[in-house]
Amino acid sequence: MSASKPDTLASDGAKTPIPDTPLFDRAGSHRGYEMNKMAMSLVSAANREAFAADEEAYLDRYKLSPEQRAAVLARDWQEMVRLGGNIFYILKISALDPMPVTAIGAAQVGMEHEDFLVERLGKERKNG
Amino acid sequence: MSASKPDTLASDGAKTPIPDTPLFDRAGSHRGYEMNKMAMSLVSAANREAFAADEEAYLDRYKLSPEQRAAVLARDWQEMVRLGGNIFYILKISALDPMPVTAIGAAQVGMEHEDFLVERLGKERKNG
Amino acid sequence: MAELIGGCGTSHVPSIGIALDRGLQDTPDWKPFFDGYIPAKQWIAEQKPDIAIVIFNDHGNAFFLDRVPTLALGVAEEYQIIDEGWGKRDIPSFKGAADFSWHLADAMVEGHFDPLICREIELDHGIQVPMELFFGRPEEWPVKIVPIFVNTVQYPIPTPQRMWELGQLLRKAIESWAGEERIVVFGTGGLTHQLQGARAGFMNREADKAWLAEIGPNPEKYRDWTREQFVETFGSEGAELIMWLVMRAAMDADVRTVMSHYYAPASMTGAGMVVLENEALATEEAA
Amino acid sequence: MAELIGGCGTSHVPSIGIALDRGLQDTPDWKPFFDGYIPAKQWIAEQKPDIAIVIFNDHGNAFFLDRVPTLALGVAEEYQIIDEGWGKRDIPSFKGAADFSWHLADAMVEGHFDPLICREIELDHGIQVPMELFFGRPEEWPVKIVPIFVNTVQYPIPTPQRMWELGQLLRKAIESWAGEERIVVFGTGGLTHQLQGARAGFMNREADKAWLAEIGPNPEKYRDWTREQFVETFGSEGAELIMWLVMRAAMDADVRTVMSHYYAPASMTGAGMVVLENEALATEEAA
Ligand SMILES: [Fe+3]
Ligand SMILES: [Fe+3]
Repeated sequence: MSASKPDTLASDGAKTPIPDTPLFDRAGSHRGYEMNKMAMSLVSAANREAFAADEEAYLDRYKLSPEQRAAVLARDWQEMVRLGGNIFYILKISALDPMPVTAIGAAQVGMEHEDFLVERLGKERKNG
Repeated sequence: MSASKPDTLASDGAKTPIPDTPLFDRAGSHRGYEMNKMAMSLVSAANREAFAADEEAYLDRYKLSPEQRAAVLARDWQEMVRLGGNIFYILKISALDPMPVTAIGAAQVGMEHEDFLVERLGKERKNG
Repeated sequence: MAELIGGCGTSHVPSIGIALDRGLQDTPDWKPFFDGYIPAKQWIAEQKPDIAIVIFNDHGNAFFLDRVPTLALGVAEEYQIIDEGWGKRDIPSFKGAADFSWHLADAMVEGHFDPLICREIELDHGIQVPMELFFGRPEEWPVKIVPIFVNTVQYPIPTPQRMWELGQLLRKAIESWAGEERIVVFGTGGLTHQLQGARAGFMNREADKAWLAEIGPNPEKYRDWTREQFVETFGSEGAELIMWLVMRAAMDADVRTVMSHYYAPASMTGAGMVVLENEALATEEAA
Repeated sequence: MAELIGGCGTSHVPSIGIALDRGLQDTPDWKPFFDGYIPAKQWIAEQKPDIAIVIFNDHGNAFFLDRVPTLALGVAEEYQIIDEGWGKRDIPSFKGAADFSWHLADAMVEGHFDPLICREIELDHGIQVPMELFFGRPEEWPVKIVPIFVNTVQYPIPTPQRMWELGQLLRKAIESWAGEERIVVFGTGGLTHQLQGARAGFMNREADKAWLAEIGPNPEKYRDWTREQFVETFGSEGAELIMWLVMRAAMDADVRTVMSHYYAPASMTGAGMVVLENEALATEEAA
């Protein structure tokens, strides 16, 4: 890629695709808005308690699509991102039942966690 | 004033005074912060009702200085501005017992309303 | 390519909206003011713009002092009317030209502007009143809007030169837009007013009239002014006039002043408007 | 006149903060990473800066998508630690260098930047972690801060060239500041990481090491890159590295790379730092 190439990475990230790299652009931000808003609300301890106590009821407070709702309930990270979830927001959902961000990364790729750590991140295999 | 004069009108408006013209700068914004926040809250109908029902109790929700508190209760517009009130915020207090903005202007100057309308704004005298 | 059909400058005094709400248009205080806008309404009805880009300032309604954006851009599909403390006014909400707004967001960021990008925001009299003055009180607004918010409340406010640059960028964004829409640009605010301090009620009819006469043919004069000059000449709140420079800079160097109107005082403010067309456009239409 | 004592680039990965919270510094996964920062801590303890200007991005904590500032500037007297969803971390709040912040607000607006000016805002790991890496875990932070927030979450994000301009402006603001403070500038974020999509876990150790080696002597290379190049080379979240360009542009053309450190992966991220001093300063001290 040469420096003289014009910079076109704008609100329509899809216009200049970089392989396997979804950009959080206008379309994604729009698609994921309610789901990300719900996730953002979990920065409040009271909201985390309400979520933990009754996830279904908590989700009723927001206008998630049925697909988004199912993805959140199933902690399907790949699907959440596909439906407009942005990692920085949806990560807050993971605080409720803690899991490492690398496991969310592995889910993005559809790999086993251990394989992801070794093959993508270059760590040593622990359970050979 | 020549165009070549450097533009120094910054967050310290007092540095380049224009006669009788308080600029809402850093110091004013800081001084008036809580009073303006209280006034801003009156954009909600519920808050307006609470304010109307019991002004003293409503003001307790905010950290006004005793001087600011007295100025608000007395609808002393000149004093409110001196204490950091910005017209666009404190104007909302006037919605509770409606008065024209020109009367607030007159209060700034310390003139009778009618005199202000005639002498400053150039209107015809009605009650000659 | 989208077409820039003209640029309008206009006051946005809240009392104008109140006068409309109370049906005071034909009272002696208000009739001369509103009558002056009749040709402007005719002009815009004939021009049939699809998009109105409106440069204005929020007056402590959508933004508080906790976080003051120097420049903000609306990218919403819809904008609700905000309650400024007197209840929500009974006028229609605004539809946003969201596609153009995002195009403008891209152009601004690529062109070294740093807007606050607003997907959810309500609008105050700063934009309501200009729309009412030009479009009356329709059931639905006949244009979609692109709101551009400029901080004119808390110092530092942007310089006249920055406003000019923003107008130039706006023009480039209009010209690089693939849509076929007819676009009008509004610069709003002013004219002379000062609401605070011992100079409250300051009126400068001469300066107001000079502004209306010169903003078309001789805008460089004002572009080169300091912020002090705006405050001194037009009053502390009259410095809002810097926002007309965005509109003016979006137009060609050569414009025709199609009409202008002045009335003072509207409430405590010198009030009026100007409608500009690019000379090239005027010539083309005549041919 | 204030003195610019140096520029630091550093990762701000949240897992670093978590490792500190859990006392994992000496575990095999983390020890090599933290050990690399020991000289940086020594350097800054000797330099005794009074003010740290920190360029970072909020990660969906202080800002939601309703209103995304392209650039924001903190002007507060104090900044609290924000709850990112795991509870508020037990580290001290930050004191703001409010006088310098307002000076910078003036310089930015006068210099045609359009910041969101923030008087009330809480800070996330993007600034916490760099402070912890350089200053450890004191009872109170030994410097006052000036936080500069850059949008790197929602597109459009600012261009590398705009970041460079911001650094140049920052330098001018430091030089025009009447105070006697010793000032350090931090560019934060990166290095390689991608948290989303099928390329998640992307690591580019070669590019990370080249960045650390070249950001001092050859920054023009990166200044001239497109945003695409940053995303492609460093991953979608690794494009945060544009923020180091602000720090780099605030320094002289000729700098000395006092130290650098690289470790990967820290969690899912290439992690490390660089400390730069102006050559002129280094020469002066040696004399
Ligand atoms: Fe206004
Ligand atoms: Fe980050």
